Amino acid sequence: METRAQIRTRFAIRVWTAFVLLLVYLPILCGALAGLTKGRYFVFPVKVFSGEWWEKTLSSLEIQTLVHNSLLIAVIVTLVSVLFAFFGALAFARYEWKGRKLYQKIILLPIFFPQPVLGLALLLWFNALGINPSWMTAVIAHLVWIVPVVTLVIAIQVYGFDPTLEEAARDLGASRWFILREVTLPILWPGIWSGALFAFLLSWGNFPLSLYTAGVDSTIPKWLYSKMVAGYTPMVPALGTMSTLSAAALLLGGGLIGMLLRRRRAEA
Amino acid sequence: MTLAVTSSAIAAEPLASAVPQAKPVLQLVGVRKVFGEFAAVDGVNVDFKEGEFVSIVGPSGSGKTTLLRMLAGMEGPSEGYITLRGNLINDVPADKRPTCLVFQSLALFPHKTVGENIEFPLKVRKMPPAERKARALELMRMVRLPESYYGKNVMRCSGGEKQRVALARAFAYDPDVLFFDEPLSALDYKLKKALEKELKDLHRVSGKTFVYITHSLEEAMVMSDRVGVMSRGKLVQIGTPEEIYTKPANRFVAEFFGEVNSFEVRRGADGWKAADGKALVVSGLPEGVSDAATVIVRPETMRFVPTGAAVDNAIQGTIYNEYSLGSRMQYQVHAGERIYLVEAPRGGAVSAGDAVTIGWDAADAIVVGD
Amino acid sequence: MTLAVTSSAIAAEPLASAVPQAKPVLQLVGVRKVFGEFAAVDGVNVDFKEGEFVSIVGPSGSGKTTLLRMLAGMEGPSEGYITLRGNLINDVPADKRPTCLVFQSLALFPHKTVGENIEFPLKVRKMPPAERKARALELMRMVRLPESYYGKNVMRCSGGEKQRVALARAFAYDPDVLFFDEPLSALDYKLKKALEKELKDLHRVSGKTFVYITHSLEEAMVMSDRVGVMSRGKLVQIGTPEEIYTKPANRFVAEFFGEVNSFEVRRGADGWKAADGKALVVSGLPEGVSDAATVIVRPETMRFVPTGAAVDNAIQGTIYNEYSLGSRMQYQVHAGERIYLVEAPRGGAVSAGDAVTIGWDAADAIVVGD
Amino acid sequence: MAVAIEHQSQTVDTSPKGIQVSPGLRASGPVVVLLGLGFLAPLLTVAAYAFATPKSFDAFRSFTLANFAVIFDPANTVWTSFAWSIAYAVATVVLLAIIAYPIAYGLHRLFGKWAGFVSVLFVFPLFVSENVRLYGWVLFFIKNGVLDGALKALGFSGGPELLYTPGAILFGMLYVYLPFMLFPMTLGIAMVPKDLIDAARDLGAGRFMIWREVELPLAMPGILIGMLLTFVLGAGAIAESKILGGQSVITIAQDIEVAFTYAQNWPLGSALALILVVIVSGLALTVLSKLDLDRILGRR
Amino acid sequence: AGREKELNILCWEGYNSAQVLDPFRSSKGATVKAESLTNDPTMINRLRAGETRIWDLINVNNPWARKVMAPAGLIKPLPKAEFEPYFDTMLPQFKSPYRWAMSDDGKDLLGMAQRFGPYSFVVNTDKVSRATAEEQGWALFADPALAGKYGILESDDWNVFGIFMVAGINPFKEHTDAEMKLFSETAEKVFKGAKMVGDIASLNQALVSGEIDLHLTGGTYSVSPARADGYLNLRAVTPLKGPIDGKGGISWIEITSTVNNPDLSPLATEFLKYVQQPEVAHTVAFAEGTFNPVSQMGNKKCFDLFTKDELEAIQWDSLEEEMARSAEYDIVPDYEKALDLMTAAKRLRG
Ligand SMILES: Nc1ncnc2c1ncn2[C@@H]1O[C@H](COP(=O)(O)OP(=O)(O)OP(=O)(O)O)[C@@H](O)[C@H]1O
Ligand SMILES: Nc1ncnc2c1ncn2[C@@H]1O[C@H](COP(=O)(O)OP(=O)(O)OP(=O)(O)O)[C@@H](O)[C@H]1O
Ligand SMILES: NCCCCNCCCN
Ligand SMILES: [Mg+2]
Ligand SMILES: [Mg+2]
Repeated sequence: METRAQIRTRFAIRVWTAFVLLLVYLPILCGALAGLTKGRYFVFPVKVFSGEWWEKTLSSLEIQTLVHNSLLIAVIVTLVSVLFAFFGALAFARYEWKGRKLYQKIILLPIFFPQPVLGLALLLWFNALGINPSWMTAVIAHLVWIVPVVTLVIAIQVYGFDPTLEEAARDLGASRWFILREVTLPILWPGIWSGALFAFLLSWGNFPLSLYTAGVDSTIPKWLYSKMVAGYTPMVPALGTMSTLSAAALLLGGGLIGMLLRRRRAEA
Repeated sequence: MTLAVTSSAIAAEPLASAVPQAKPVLQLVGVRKVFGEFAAVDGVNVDFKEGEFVSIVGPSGSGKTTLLRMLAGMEGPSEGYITLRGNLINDVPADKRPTCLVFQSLALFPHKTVGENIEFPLKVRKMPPAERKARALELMRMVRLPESYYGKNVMRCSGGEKQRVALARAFAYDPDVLFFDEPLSALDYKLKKALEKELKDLHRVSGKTFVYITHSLEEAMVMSDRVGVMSRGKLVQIGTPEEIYTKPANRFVAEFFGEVNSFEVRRGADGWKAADGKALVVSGLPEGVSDAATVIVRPETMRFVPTGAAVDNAIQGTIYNEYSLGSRMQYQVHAGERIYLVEAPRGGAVSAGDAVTIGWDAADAIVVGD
Repeated sequence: MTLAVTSSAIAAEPLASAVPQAKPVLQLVGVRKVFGEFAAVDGVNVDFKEGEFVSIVGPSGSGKTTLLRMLAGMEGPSEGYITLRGNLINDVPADKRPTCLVFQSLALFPHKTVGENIEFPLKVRKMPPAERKARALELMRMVRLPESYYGKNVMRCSGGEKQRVALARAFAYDPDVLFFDEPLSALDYKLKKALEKELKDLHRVSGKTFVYITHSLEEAMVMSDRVGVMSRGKLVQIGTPEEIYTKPANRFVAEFFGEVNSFEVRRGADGWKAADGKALVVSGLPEGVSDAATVIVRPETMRFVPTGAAVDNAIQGTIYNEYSLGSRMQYQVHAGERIYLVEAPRGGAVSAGDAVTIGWDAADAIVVGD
Repeated sequence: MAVAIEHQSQTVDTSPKGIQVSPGLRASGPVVVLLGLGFLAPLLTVAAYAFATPKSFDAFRSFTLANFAVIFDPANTVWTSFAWSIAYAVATVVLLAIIAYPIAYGLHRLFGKWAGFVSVLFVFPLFVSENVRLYGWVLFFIKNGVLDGALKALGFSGGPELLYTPGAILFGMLYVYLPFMLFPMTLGIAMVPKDLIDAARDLGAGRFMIWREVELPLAMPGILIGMLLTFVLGAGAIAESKILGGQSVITIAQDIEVAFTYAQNWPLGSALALILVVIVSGLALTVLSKLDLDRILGRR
Repeated sequence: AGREKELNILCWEGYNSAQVLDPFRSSKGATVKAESLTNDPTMINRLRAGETRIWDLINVNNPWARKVMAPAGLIKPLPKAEFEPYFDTMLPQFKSPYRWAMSDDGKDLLGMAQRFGPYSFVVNTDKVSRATAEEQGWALFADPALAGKYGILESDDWNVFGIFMVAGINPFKEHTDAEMKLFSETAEKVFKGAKMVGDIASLNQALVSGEIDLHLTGGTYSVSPARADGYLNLRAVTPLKGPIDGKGGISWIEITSTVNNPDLSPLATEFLKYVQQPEVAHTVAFAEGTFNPVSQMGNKKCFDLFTKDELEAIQWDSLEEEMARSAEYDIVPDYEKALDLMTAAKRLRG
């Protein structure tokens, strides 16, 4: 059922989405250009192009270490926070229990907190407890801030979850774990996926918490920040372009493989 | 056997008062379920015997679904005791009970296909996929779903198709006790008949206990060993279909099984008298009924009395209206201030506007206490 | 009037070809709805006349809901034309049609109370809150919901309560044409009766057009001006209840209205003969029926023939089984290789094991073409 | 018989005995423990610093209200930083809701099989640090940058002067926080059953009515959580002002940063941070309690 | 124990580069981690929060070691005998005992000096000639004609000095209320007139693009990358005269100290010696990012490693005179008060 008004709305929404997407990519494109110019400073139209900064970035051992640290932290944070937040979201939006109202409030507090202050305060505690700051302490710091965010994101979908489905599964003899795997997880999957994405991105891009809690294990955002403030080179935007491209390759590649697998399974 | 049902919650010594002869599989003692202020189920005492087929009927909102949810372990009773083969199971969760409920809301898994929904309980118990599929297809045949639906998205099925998937899923689980909450309500007459038969066969062959909510009185009558009638959270009567039909515990039960003709009566020196003073002939004096009572005559026992024929009770009137009920007709007969209902086969000699005599035999009158 | 239904989609000049005598409110010409490969509605042609009450019946999955969804504007037809008072409305969205559908799935707003659900269409047309509430309470009375439910969370209502809220919401909207998709399926007998009456009254008083899907044949028969029968996406017959019942277009329709006794017959030189060679007496020769046909005898026109009484067709057999249908009994009579069904009032003299003669009158036989 | 049953019921261990932990409490366990260990301690530390002697490092060893006195001194203009940050946060929330809603709606209802691809297009750039993305905008807007340079190359007199203004800061915030509105909102809108929209339309409701009465309330969890996240992030924003805004506005996050760094006045920074937490949580929780999700969704 | 093979350095940009660290790593077979931060106080925060147990070396600007870290016990003295001789090969002004390398009482050697530079402001000499800039000095930033054409580097400690200088007040002494009032008014005016406040990358880009013609706070450290890129029209300027005992500019000297780590790596002192080597010192001067003079240029072996372009990038031609015209960065006695006033002034921008 489509009226003319609906067709117009549909068109307007398409155009709007395309426009916003264009804006989303505009600075990325500017960065890509900057990363390919010869000089450090950017003038448009670009006079001389050069692959120098890409080469330097790719061959830099330091950046390899930074990528490694950032990935390690982000992957662990993603896994742990999705696990915690999944149950956290059930407690937030699914179950009715005594402490729920209070819980719904405390869980918000860490995200209300300015991150640099949280990072510094955590650093004070790690040291008071005799824990040497390292990527592991950064993981904990990230979790304190990211788990509540991911909990909220997953909770959105939990609000739409029909509890009678779990009841029915239970009634059919399924164990808690089986229900989780076969009913709850697949139905909440979009929320979990979004939550995981949030977790990864928030950790991967985090500067203020890592600044204080990663100890000697520096991360990409810390490096980028110091480069921006003192010692800027076009390696900064070059690294940005590479990140976008790798993410695109990974996500699209993953999506493609997923699609092929699904198709094959459907055929089988 | 009609169980005398007391509707007050039993406070002390709850279990001693109801010692059943044959060991019941499920026993409810003083079971109440309260939502906020409101008691959805209000002091139910009943035994379900092993292998029995019990139907539960009652008006919308009378607590049938709530009762079944408690039996299945979806909800704990606010008060009272539920025992399974003698063990208290108030707090035993659904997956630890050998029972299964076909939900009124169906509760199908929206992300699974028809086949996957049906196979769910089989997957739970780790049946190999090939075997699972074979069983699912078998069950689909049983509920008359075409084989091609095996891979169909369950949310794309029609209302009746969904209902059959829910049924098949419960059969796949195959527990000792099955609860059905209006399982055939969305099916057409023929399919309903066919599945009623399947259900009945399954019940007979398996020896399982079935508790079955329905709004179809025919279903309740045809299929059950006993029928329970609920009203406002209370189980007001439970007994064989015959008992419920012919010896309703009260006016509510009598009327619930269809529109009836009823007369407030008082026993005077010269026998039962209607409110308007007319003497009535009723068979025997039922026990436990006070001097004030109600006499019920069902439309199908009320009949047109050919002129001059003998009948225990007769009323003169005019046919005011007639309806087709399919194979039968219903007539509204105007007499005095009142309208009486008479049901008769199609093709009778009477029609609207005719002056007729209607009446009933003493043996067909039902006397109830309120 | 039984409409001859052609099931092929009409390609060219679609609207000119079917000029109705009485202006129909809704007209469907060659309407098809395809999901993937599958045609859920497959070439339906039908007119609904202004002020008519049409019931649609048909097996589960035959396309009833899909048909109604297209009429209400929830779904566009894949092929064919839908006109409203002569205007093509294929692409007119639901809110621009003077129609309203009571969903099979109810589609109640879960975040609103019972009252707010019912008031929704009133809010749409900006009725002041006080008036809205008064109207909602009135409608709640009509569907027999207690006033206290006004503020109740609609998701906390029982199945039947929800169904009534959905009904009241549609009444609140009060459009010219109302579509009902099994609106009373979750209600008990008494309530169903009461609401059928309300619906019927509303229909009569308002002069609106009702299209009503039901699985209750009784409902279809009692309430409708015409009954349409769907099968596999096609509307196989539409006519008055009487026509459908007494002159089914084919065996499918005949059987759909209940279990029947049927005989494959051929017309020989000496009249109709059953497959087993036995001569049969049937009344008249129906038109449009080839020499091979099927004779249908409904269980309620099949009867026990007292010894020596005259009957057009008689069969000897033994009562094999008997069921109670409430006020009536159904008997399975074994004769030769077959089982015949006989329906008779309760309290007849026969019972299982008895040898009986059953038979039917020529006038009661129905001859259909396949 | 009563005795018998009670006796038997003890022999069945299907009935869970002992302390009954509600599923909600159990599910909240990991998060509560994490926050108990990882957040309570820092919270206490910051609180202790907030009440410590100004410019000292004597947390837990001194107690004074001096830091708050300084902040609430009428001569102190730090309130303007609070005001700016809250105003930016509010503007970000409102504008992003308007910007993201059509996209979220499109992702769920219009884009069909392209929806996955379109939403992933919004994701790729997020792998780049927000500083770098913001700097990309500097390269776009700056004199002889992409916009100005391109316009000049096309013969125009050059681009508009947008950089280093309060408006540029808001623009940057909209840019950086868009995903935090878009994704929760998309999840929320996906929760609205199509049936209900059909039903509302069928009952005569127009687009706006359907939106207000059905889609909006049912998508509320997603929308509210998107708003909450963008509000909190907006209130703590700093990079947008530093990179795109040329610090044409000082946000409260920057004041806190200065207190901890250049001023080496941790007690003041802690007090500011605590006040920010109180303001943000006060505002957010007030709004949230007005729009109680549980109530909106008919859970209670 | 067991830290023979690891070294952790907290430093300004440059020491964390591969060019500097890799040769040390391979020669010692050690794991060296270096983190570069972009302001002194944040590094001090890390140590204060307890990271003294992590870091072995900390590299900050001159007064912090002597006046803050040593009194707070965050760093520990170097073995004087081993390290004092290095000062003798440095540029003349670093001759031992070098004030900023010593404790207040002059007893302990607190760190080693390496990079340094003048740090007043930067101009685009195409727009404001070097001569005008040196002549007019800080007054440029009070010139209404230049309002909206200058930027300010985001470096609040340093900006406090700058504002004092614009106001014609010596920053490194106690100030009267009147001076503070003048400071405050000047700050308001200077910040109000600034087109932007930003980091080095932004300001250099803005200078190159033409968004601004000059910026307050900055020197060889900040402008050298742009000069190295060929923008020789951009230049750090030290005014000819000014309020600090006649001196017109301010300079900085980085001091690298050993952290008061209970388990200090033996490689800490090794590294300090390593960077004194001429080749390494040159590498430090021209590590990626920013380019700076180093004290080791006093040693000819080191100096000869600098190419002409490199010397041009760090404005070697005028370095000596500019340093001579600069007072050394020091602690401002009423710094907190001035910072508060300046922060308040910044808020008036919005
Ligand atoms: N969205 C869909 N996608 C695929 N198939 C569909 C879809 N909707 C309906 N169908 C199929 O179309 C057929 C007709 O469905 P419809 O809901 O109209 O049946 P119905 O006559 O209302 O049945 P019931 O009495 O069971 O409600 C069914 O076989 C159903 O499985
Ligand atoms: N969660 C709940 N909160 C409040 N009231 C409830 C809840 N669940 C059920 N009720 C009320 O309890 C009563 C019994 O509900 P129940 O669902 O058991 O009725 P039912 O007999 O199954 O009715 P139906 O035949 O309509 O399905 C109803 O009045 C209903 O409104
Ligand atoms: N943010 C830079 C301000 C201070 C200048 N010092 C440069 C130092 C390099 N050690
Ligand atoms: Mg129910
Ligand atoms: Mg249907």
